[in-house]
Amino acid sequence: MRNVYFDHSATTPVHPKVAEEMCRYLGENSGNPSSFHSPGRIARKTVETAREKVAAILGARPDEIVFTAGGTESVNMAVMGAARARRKKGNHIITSAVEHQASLYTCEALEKEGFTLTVLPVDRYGLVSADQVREAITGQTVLINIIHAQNEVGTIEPVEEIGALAREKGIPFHTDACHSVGRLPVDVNKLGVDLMSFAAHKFNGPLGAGGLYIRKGTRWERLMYGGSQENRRRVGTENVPAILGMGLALELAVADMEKSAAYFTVLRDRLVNGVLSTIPNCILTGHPSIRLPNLASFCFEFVEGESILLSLDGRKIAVSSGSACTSRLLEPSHVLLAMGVPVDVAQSSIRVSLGLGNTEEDVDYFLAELPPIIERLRAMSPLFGCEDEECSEGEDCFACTAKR
Amino acid sequence: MRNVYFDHSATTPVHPKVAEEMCRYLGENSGNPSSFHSPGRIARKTVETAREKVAAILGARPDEIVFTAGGTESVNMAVMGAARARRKKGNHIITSAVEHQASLYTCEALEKEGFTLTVLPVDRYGLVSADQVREAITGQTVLINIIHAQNEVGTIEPVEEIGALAREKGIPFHTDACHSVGRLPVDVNKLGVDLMSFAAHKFNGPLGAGGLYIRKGTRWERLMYGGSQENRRRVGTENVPAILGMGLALELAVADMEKSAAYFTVLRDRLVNGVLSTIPNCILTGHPSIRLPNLASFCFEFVEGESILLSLDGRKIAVSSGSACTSRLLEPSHVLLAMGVPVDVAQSSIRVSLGLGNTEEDVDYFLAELPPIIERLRAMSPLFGCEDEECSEGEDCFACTAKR
Amino acid sequence: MYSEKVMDHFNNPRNVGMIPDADGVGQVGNPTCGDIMKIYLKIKDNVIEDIKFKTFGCGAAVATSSMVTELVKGMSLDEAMNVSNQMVAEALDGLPPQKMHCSNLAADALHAAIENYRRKEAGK
Amino acid sequence: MYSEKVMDHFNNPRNVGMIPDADGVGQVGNPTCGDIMKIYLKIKDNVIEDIKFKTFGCGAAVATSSMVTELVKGMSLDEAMNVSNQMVAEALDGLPPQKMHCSNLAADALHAAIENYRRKEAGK
Ligand SMILES: Cc1ncc(COP(=O)(O)O)c(C=O)c1O
Ligand SMILES: Cc1ncc(COP(=O)(O)O)c(C=O)c1O
Repeated sequence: MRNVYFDHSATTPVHPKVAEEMCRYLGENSGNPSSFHSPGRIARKTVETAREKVAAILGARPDEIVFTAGGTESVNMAVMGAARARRKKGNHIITSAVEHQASLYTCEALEKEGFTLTVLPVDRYGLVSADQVREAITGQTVLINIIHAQNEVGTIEPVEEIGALAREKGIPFHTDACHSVGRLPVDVNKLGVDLMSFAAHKFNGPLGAGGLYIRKGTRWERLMYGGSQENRRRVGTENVPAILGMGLALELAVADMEKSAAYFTVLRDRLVNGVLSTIPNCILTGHPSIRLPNLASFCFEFVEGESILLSLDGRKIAVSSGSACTSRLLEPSHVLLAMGVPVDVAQSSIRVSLGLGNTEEDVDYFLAELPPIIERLRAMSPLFGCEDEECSEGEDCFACTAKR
Repeated sequence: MRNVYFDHSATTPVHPKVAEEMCRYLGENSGNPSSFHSPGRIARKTVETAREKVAAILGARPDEIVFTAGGTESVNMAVMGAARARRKKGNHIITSAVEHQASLYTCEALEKEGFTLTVLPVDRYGLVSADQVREAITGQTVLINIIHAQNEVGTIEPVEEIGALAREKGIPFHTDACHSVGRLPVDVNKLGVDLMSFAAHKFNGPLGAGGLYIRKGTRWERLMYGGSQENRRRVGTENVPAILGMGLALELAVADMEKSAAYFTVLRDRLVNGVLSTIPNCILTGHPSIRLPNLASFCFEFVEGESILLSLDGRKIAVSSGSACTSRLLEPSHVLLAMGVPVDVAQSSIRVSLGLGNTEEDVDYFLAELPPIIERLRAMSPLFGCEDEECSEGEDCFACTAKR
Repeated sequence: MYSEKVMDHFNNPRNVGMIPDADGVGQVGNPTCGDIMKIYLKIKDNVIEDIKFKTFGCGAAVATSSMVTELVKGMSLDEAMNVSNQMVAEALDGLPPQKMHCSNLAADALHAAIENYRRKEAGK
Repeated sequence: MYSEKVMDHFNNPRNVGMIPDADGVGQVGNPTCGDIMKIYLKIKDNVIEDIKFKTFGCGAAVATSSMVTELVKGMSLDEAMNVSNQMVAEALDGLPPQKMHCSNLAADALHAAIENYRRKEAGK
C-alpha cells in the first residue's frame, strides 16, 4: 500500500537538509547564545545568521524579527502585545470570522479584559473585504487582525489592501501568515503589516520554531518576563537548532517557491477535478482561484469528516477533517459556518494539503481510494437515501427530508 | 589545547543517545499529535509516553505535567497563572531575593498589576528559611515562589520545609526546579509543591522543551490561547522531537543520578580546593555543603568576571560570569548582593558548572590555567596592590584603600 | 486515540443497515450536533431477534453503534434497557475522554427504539 | 560578540601598567559600577610622551583602555582632548550595543588625566 501524507497544513515533514543541519549542530555545539565564551558565541552567531536570513526573505530588518516557539505563541504575542500596549488609546479590535483558534481565542480573552471585538463576516469563499474593515474602524480601534492564508480552506485574504488601509488610518495590523510564509511570496512592506506571525513547521522546518515580525516603532507589550533574549521581547534560552532549521527551511522553501507552487497547483487541480467529477454531493470549499496552491478542502454531504479521515487512514492516506487543532472537537468548523456552509454539511469536511514529496501517483491513489469510502459511509448514514420506500417516519427521517 | 566546557548550568550538550533518538524521530515521523491519522497518532503516543515517563520520575500524574518550550515559559506560566487565578482571594506573593530572572521579573510584572511582593532576604550562603516564609504569610498571600537549586551559586533551598508550611497554610507553592530536576532526586509530593518548573536543556535534553507540574486541583489560569493541546494549558503544536528528547534525557539522568552526583562532587571538590589553595583573595560563594554537586562559584577580588571568562575562553575553557542570561548586563549579580557580597567583589564572580563528559583532567587543566590569568588581570587592575610606594592619591587610589 | 476494538468496529461494523418492517425504531442526535444514530429492532417474545443501525458520526459514533447491536442481540428488552452508554464504552476498551459524552449515545438510541416498540405495542 | 580587534587588545593590551612619577593621572568609574579605568601620562612639550593604563572591567573596558593609549601616544594634548569614546570604539571596529555606554569610557579617563596634568601645571 502507498503511504500518502496529505496533511501538510497540519504540520510538514522536516526537509532532509534541514534535519541534517540540525542534527549536525546538535552534535557539534552546545553553547547558550547568551554566554560570552566560544560555544556561546557560535550559538549566538547561528541565531543571528538565521535572523538575517529570515528578515531578508520577508523584507524586514533583522531586529524586527523575534524568534518564538511556534505559530500560536507568535499570534498570542502579536495580538495581546499590540492591543494591550494601546489600552489607553482605545479598546476596539477588528478581526475576521475565519481566523485560526490562536487568534480567535486570544481575541476572546482580550474581550474579557475589556476590549470589544468586531468579528467581520466573510463571503461564501471565506473572503473578508477591505471595505468591511474600513467600515468597522472606529476612533477606538487599536488593532486589525486578519489571517493571510486561511488554514482550513486555503482562501487568501486581501491583506495588501487591508494593510494599505491600516497604514492610511494609522492602526496597527497583524496578519497570521502561518500558511503563506514559505508558500507564497510574503513581504512585510508589500503587505503593509505591522506584525506578522509564522511557524517553521508549516514550511518543512522544525517544530518548536516560530517567528514574529514586529515593525520597528510599533508599540507592543511583551507576554513573558525573564532574561534579555530577543531584546527582551521573547525571553528564555533560544532554541538554537530549531532557529537554525527555520532559517534554512525558509531559504529552501523560497528558493523553490515558484516551481513548487506551480507543481502543487497542477496536482491540486487534478485532485479537485477528480474528486468533484467522481463523487456526487460534494463541494469544494474556499475560493476557487484566490487560494493556496497546495490545499483543497471538501464537504462530502451525508457523511461525517472524522469517519472519512479514519477510513482514508486505513488506506494509509493522511488527511485532516477541518483543522488539526480544532479545540471544540465536536463542533463543526467555525470557518465553514462563517462561509455559510450548513451545519450538517460542515460536519462532512475534509482538508487535503499537499507538500514535499507528494506526487501525481499519490493523487491518483487518493482518487482511487476515496469514492468507495464515501460510498460505504453513505450507505451507513441515516441522512442518505432512505431505503424504506414506504417510510412512515415523516419528519423524523432525516434521509427522507434531506435534500438529495 | 584541551576543550573544556564548564558551563553546564547555562545549557548542557544534548546526550548523544537523546540526539540520536530525536534525529531518528525527525527522519521517521512528521505527524501533528492533534491529527487523528496514523502519523498523528504516532506523534501523540510519543508525547504521551514522554509525559508518563516524566510524571513517574517526578512522582506526578501524567495529567499534571504540561510540556512547554523551556524554563522561562514554565516559570511565567506558573507564577502568573497561579497568582492571577487567585486575584480575588488576595494579592500577596512571597518570593526570595535569589530567584532566577524569570521569576524575579515575572513577580515584578505582577506588582504592576496590583500584587504586592515580599522578597525574602537570604543568609550569606543564599539560604531562605522556612521561618521567614511563615512570618511573611498574610491573609492576602496567594503564592509562595522559591527556587529549588539556585542557578548562580548552587545553594539548595529548604523547599521541603517550605512545602510543608505551604500545605499547612493552604497556600499554593511554586518552585523553580530548573537546576534540580535531573541532578537531584525530585519528587513533587516530598517537596510539597503545587507547581514546579523545569527545562530539558539543563539535564542534557534538547533546547525547546520545558515542563510545568501543576498539582491536580490547583487553581490556575493560562497565559496563551489557541488549540486544545496540553489540555488547553499550553497551546500550540507540541514540539514532539523535543518532548521525546526531554523524556529520554530525564530517564538517563535519573538512572545515572547517584553515580554522577558522586562523581561530580569529587571533581567539584578537587576544583574548589585547588582554586582556594592556589589563588589568594578568592571566595567560594553559596552554601559550603547544601549545594548542587556540579556547581562551584567564586569571587576573585580585584578582577572583573567577564575578563576572567574571556581569558579562560582564550584557553578553551568555557565558564560563566554569574548567570548566562543576566539581563542587566553590567549590574552585579542580584544573588550575590542579596548574600551580602560587596558590590565590587560581586563583579568578580565566576561560575564553574560541571556536567556530562567532564573529567579530572579537565579540572586539572582548569587549575593550571586559572592562576596565571588571575595574576595577569590583577596586575592590570587599579584595585590591586598600588605599585607606587609613595602614592599621593590617597582616597582616590582604590588600590591603596582597598583591603588587601 | 481509539482502541483497537473501536477501530475494528469502525472498520467492520456489525449489523449495519435498516430493517424495513422494524418493530421499533429509535434515533438520537440531529445533523447539526454532529452525530446521529438510528437503531432498528425486530422483536419476538420480548427478545431482540434482529437489530440494525445507521449512523452519521465520528469513529466513536460508528463503533458504539456497532457494539451496542452486538451486545444486545438476543437479549430480552428488559436486559437491553439495562445496557448503558458506559457499558458500551467499556466493551470497546474505553473511548477518548472528549468522545465519552458526545459520541457515546448508542445505548440511548437503543432505548429509544425499545420505547418506540413498547409505545406501539401499548397502542395496539 | 566582540570584534577581533577588541579581542586582540583584550588579550594583548598595549601600555598596561603605571607610571610612578606620572605628570597626570586620570580615573573614571568606581568599584561598584563595574568598570574602573586609570590612565597615567608622561608629558613633554605638550605631547604625550608616554601613557599607561590600569583597568578593572570587562573585555570592552580593557580593550578601549588599550586602544586609547595606542591612539594618543605621541599626540599633542589638544589633539588628545579631541579623541572621543566614539572614536575609540570605531578604532576597535565597534562594540556591542550594551557595552557602548557603560564600558566605553577610556577617552574620559584620558581627558581626566590631561586635565589633572593641566591643573597641576596651572598650580605650579
Ligand atoms: C533557575 C532557572 N530558572 C529558569 C531558567 C530559564 O530557563 P530557559 O532558559 O530554558 O527558559 C533558567 C536557565 O536559564 C534557570 O537557571
Ligand atoms: C493559521 C494558523 N495560525 C496559527 C497556527 C498555530 O501554529 P502552532 O501550532 O505552530 O502554534 C496554525 C497551525 O496550527 C495555523 O494554521
